[in-house]
Amino acid sequence: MANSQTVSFTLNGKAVQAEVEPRELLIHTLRERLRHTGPHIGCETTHCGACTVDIDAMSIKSCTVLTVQCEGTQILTVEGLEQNGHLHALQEAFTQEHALQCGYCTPGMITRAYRLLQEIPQPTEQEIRYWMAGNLCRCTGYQNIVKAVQSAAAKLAAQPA
Amino acid sequence: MKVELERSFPMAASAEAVWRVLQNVEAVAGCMPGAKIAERIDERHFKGTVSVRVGPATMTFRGDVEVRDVDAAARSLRLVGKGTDSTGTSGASMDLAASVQGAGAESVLVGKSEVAMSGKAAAFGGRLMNTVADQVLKQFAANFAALVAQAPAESAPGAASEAPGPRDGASPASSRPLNALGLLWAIIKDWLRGLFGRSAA
Amino acid sequence: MIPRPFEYHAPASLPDALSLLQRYGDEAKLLAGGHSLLPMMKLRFAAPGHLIDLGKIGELKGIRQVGNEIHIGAMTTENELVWSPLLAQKVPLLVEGARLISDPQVRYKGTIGGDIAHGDPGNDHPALMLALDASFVLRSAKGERTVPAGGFFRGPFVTAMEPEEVLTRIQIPIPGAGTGWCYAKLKRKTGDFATAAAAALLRAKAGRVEFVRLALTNVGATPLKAQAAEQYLQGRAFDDAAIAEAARLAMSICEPSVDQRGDTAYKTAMAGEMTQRALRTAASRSQ
Amino acid sequence: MPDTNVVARERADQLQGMGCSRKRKEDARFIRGKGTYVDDIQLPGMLFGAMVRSPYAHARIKSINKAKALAVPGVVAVLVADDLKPVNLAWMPTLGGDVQAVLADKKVCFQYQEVAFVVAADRYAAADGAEAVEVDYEELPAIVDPRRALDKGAPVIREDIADKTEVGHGPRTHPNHIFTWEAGDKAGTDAVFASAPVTVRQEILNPRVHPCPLETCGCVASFDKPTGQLTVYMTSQAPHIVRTVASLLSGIAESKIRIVGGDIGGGFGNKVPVYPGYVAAIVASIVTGVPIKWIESRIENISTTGFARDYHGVGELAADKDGRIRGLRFTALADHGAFNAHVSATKFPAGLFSICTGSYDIAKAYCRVDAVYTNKAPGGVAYRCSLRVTEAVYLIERMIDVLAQKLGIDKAEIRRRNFVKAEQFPYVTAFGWTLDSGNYHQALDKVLKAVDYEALRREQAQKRARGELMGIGISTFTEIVGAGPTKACDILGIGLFDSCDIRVHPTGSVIARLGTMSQGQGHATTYAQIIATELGLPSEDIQIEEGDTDKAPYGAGTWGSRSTPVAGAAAARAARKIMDKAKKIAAHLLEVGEGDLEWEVDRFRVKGNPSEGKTMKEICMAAHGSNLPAGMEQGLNAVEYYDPPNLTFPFGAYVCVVDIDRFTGETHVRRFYALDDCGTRINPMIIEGQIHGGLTEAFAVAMGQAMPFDENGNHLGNTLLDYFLPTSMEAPKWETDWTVTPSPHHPIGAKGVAESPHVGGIPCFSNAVMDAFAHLGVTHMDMPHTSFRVWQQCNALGIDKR
Repeated sequence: MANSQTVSFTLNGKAVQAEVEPRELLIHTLRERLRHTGPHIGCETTHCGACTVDIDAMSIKSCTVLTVQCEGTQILTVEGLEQNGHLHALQEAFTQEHALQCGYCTPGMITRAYRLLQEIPQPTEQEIRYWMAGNLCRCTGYQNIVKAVQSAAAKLAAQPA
Repeated sequence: MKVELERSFPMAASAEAVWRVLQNVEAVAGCMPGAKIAERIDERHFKGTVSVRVGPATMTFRGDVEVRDVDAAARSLRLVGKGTDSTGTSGASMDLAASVQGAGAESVLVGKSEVAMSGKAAAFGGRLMNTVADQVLKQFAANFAALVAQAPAESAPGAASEAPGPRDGASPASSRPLNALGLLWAIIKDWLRGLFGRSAA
Repeated sequence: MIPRPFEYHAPASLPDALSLLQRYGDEAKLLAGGHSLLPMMKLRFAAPGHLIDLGKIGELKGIRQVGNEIHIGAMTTENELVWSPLLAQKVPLLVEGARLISDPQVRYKGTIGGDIAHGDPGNDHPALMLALDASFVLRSAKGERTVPAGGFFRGPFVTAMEPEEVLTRIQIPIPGAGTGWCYAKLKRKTGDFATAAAAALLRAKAGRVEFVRLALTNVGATPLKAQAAEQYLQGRAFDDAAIAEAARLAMSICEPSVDQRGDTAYKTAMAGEMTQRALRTAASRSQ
Repeated sequence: MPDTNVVARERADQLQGMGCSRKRKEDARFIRGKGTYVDDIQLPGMLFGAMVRSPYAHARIKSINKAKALAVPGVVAVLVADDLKPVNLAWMPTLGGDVQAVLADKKVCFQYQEVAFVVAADRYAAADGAEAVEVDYEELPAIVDPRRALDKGAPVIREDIADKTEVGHGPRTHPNHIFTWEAGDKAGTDAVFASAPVTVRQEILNPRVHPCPLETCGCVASFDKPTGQLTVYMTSQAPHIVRTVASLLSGIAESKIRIVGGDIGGGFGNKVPVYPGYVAAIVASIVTGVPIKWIESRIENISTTGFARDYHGVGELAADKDGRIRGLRFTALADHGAFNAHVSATKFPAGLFSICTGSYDIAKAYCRVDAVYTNKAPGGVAYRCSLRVTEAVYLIERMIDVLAQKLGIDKAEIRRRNFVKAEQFPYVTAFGWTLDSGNYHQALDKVLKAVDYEALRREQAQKRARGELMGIGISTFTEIVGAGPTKACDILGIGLFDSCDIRVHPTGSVIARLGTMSQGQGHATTYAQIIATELGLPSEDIQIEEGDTDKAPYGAGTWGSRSTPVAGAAAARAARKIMDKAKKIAAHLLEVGEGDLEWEVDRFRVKGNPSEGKTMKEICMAAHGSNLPAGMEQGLNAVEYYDPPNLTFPFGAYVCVVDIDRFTGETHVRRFYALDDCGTRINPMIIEGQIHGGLTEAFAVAMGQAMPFDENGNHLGNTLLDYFLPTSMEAPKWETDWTVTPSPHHPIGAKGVAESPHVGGIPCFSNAVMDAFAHLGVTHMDMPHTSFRVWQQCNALGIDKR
């Protein structure tokens, strides 16, 4: 591979390395080299949000980031939300509130919502709609997604810290 | 995605002199903004490129330039350029009819251009074709004026009736890449706008 | 949708970035947030031979107050602007503007410097900068210079920056106490550019306009400073007639291009409407 | 002794059968990011394919030079039309009775048409290779406006069939003409119009839109040379039909072809047709002997695969002074693009357009559709509806408002006056459809009461007095879904039946396989609920499988809301076959006659002796043992191929309230109340989710979606920046409601629901926007109602000035 280089970062808590060309996009490294196919590809103009992952505590569209930019970063994908056999409250809530249908936007949605709840633990409906607007869904009309984020927020708030 | 425009440009030389220059087909072809004549097929056909560079965006159209309808009596000819960009995803064509009018030391170059865009170029920038066509003509006239200015004042008798043929030396404009206000800037601007709907570079 | 191959450079310091920029000149492109450049590269409209990533240069980040000015590092992200308590207190116009830019994910990555340096009249910061009388600090290997926003935007994607220069800092004079603000933006949907938008600062005393700044987004080849409208309002009683006339003056300088958002008539009318919204809201926030 | 009824109810709840809001089985993998979509598939040695596409809408291909592309590192092969001819695959049959170029043969007929297929080691090399293919085009004049297609001397788009007198649907009158289809009583209808006291006429466009599922189309084709087995993982809503087409095309025996649907990221009609990319990938795999992946980009998806609508309609109604409609005359000019690739039943080239009499009792009706070729992408798929039903319902629901405005009759009242009455069902329409069941008055009255319609009209009057724009839209639609009776509906000769194969295991767990293909509808959950109730076995133990043609029985797939009406019926009937056998076994075990048994939730009981009985689980085990009635085979399995006697006709009543800013044209949907009647409700949670989604897609179509072209056929809006997909900020909030009017001919009385909100929602939004301008004499504006276009109306009326 022309002028390829080794990039190291932490993926869902595990140290990983990838040998990539500078032009390789993170979404392709995650999906095709590291076999994390949770993040999806829905467009090429950074609009759909299906490829959303969490990089150093930021929600990022991984189709618009070069893997070489991620040297030394902490990356979280939907695959990393389940902790020792326990689903994250958001994962539970998405099922309970019927916040997904075809499931294609779901990993990006949940990963984005995860970061949102870190920054705004108890968002209002309008706040959820505003802060989730970078993720497109064609199936649900968002109404149940909003409900799911709210119920997950309530559940997390109830948990002893 | 076609637009037509007609403009007149005063020339600081006699119609006769301007027409002589106008028949320097290869050089005149080079007056097409941003154009570069790469290869001469015959006296009427050339291969060349038109390159555009604005901000971070670059595009190069590869294609043919043909000289048509050379009319010595009317002092008019047509330059027809057609090309596809290097990625094969856009097409561009321009039909430029140029004629020289007027008597005396001053003359007027009348240019009529039709510019058409296809593919991504049209999808993301075609709506600004008017501006573009206008730019094409202005640049063409400016390049041509420069060509006229550097042309030898006198010429061999009967030169005007000579069959048009290529001469040495490309036009001063030929190798000049387009600046930001040149051909197609508007299109590029809209690619950036239309395509890359983002806020920060 | 894959970029062409290129060399990637991630300088750790500004001097390193500047020397790389000098070395590769035309071949090089600066990578800030990358949310304009990378999509262009993916669609192969842009194919720089060298990409110089400014992401690792700490000195280009941060928001601080220096005297009567707010200094913002060029690599400060939109999201950092949105959440900045200092800006919320001193330059709320910038917070309101940043909140209306693109979408949440893009705001984590997109930078104020990239938005400005790109020179896209559709971007929001240029008009905000004009309204705020901001100035830009440009560095090159040769040295540093400061350019006022007023003279910075030359044409679509054309700015006063030289190829070997880097925009390092944005300097914004803190608006006087009691100054009202508003960024009124009409867009088709989240993530879209403005159909038209207006940035306004306004301070009124006893019903008269004491201070006003007004700038427009995406209705011309560059962001537009609505000077005639400003001059008209200056010292005048702030009433419906004055607002309407200011809007008319603002519309008179618009030369929008036609696209899927609308035709010239609509975009010009919307520039006027956004001007009215921005002025009214700014006035209501003025004390 | 406990009250047996209470106990029975508890046992019924434990089954999680029909009527309960059971959580979805499929969610478990999706919320973990463990779905298996086609682009997730990686096979050993797999190569990646990329398309080279035409920048021109109409051009001759003078030459194609592969040399530079083949020199690109990683590029393995470059396929062009001439490479496909030896294997006879340069052209493929469409589901519309036409043929379509797999790779352009000598000329391109629409922008972004497939010209060459580059196969390379990965998608990066493929992209480099595609860019390096040099194609020399000679541009030709393009036809973009369908109204120009049949002009004398119009450029001939399809030279390959220029002298064909028909392309599957009757005689052609022009090289660019595809078919003319008509239905109803023309003479009788004309007579009604000639004598009617009132007539109205309105040109109404259903613009070209795209279903735009979040996942684009794609496939992984894997041909195994030693076994001659072809496996194709693909995004298909109809895997079995695709397998048949693939076999007809390639000559490979159908039994050697395996189509696997996997998980699909939404379809909405976009994933029904067979696309050149699939065929190119299959050929490339046969040629190279290794698996080939082809995945569309979003630009390719919007520009080339499966557009919908593009119906240029004219609506006419004839009525009495009191608003009673006496006659209906609808025509449409259909733009099918460069190839007739829309998905239509052979006998219905204009789909089910003749449902256009809607919910109304109209004596005389006539409709006609003329389809033409243009230099645009082929397609004309059914975007979340049965084919051409959205177009039909949009026309009638808009026209009845136009009539109401002309007569000054309230828009709810005029509907009441024209509804088919509850006692008229089953009702045969003027076009011959038998509406199975309905109660339209009840539905509308319930909705009007819920939103306090009278109060809304009073508020509107006050607002109008103040010069403000408020609109109240009503839509009382009737859908037609569940194609369909095979006597009426077939594709390529294949009847539109569907199937279910149920296998009950000794322990009482079940695997059921069906011929449909979920793209998010939740089949794994709802089919299990049907079977659970029918068999008295817990839905948790019922495994549903679809989409793998090696496993599932043949079916026509999931589109046109046919899954529940057809495959759902097959599931119920297969289960009943099992129950018949189970009852015999129970009687045998209990040593009583079948007549002495009664069924209760999950067991047969002996009448008059409640303690005596056999649970279904006991019967399952027994069915695999030795103690069976004489001559009975072991096992408890059944297969049902269901050919429905009729389609089903879901209906609904919607009300939409909008506030419009006359200075900017911004339209705010203040309220949307949707009542749907889909007959028996299997899973209320999933039904409501489907309605939320359908309404949101209707909102997108009505308020923003359209595919703009310039006069040369250049696509001017094929990215997600311009093509409107609402985000959580734009999407309105939905209020849902229901009535239940079971279908008399469906085994469980269910009708199908997913498409109703799309079909019924679009006219509701338009009617609301138009109603906001009704007092100003505006009768119609074409979709989409963007701020720009609404402002243009305000500007034309001079109401946009302060």
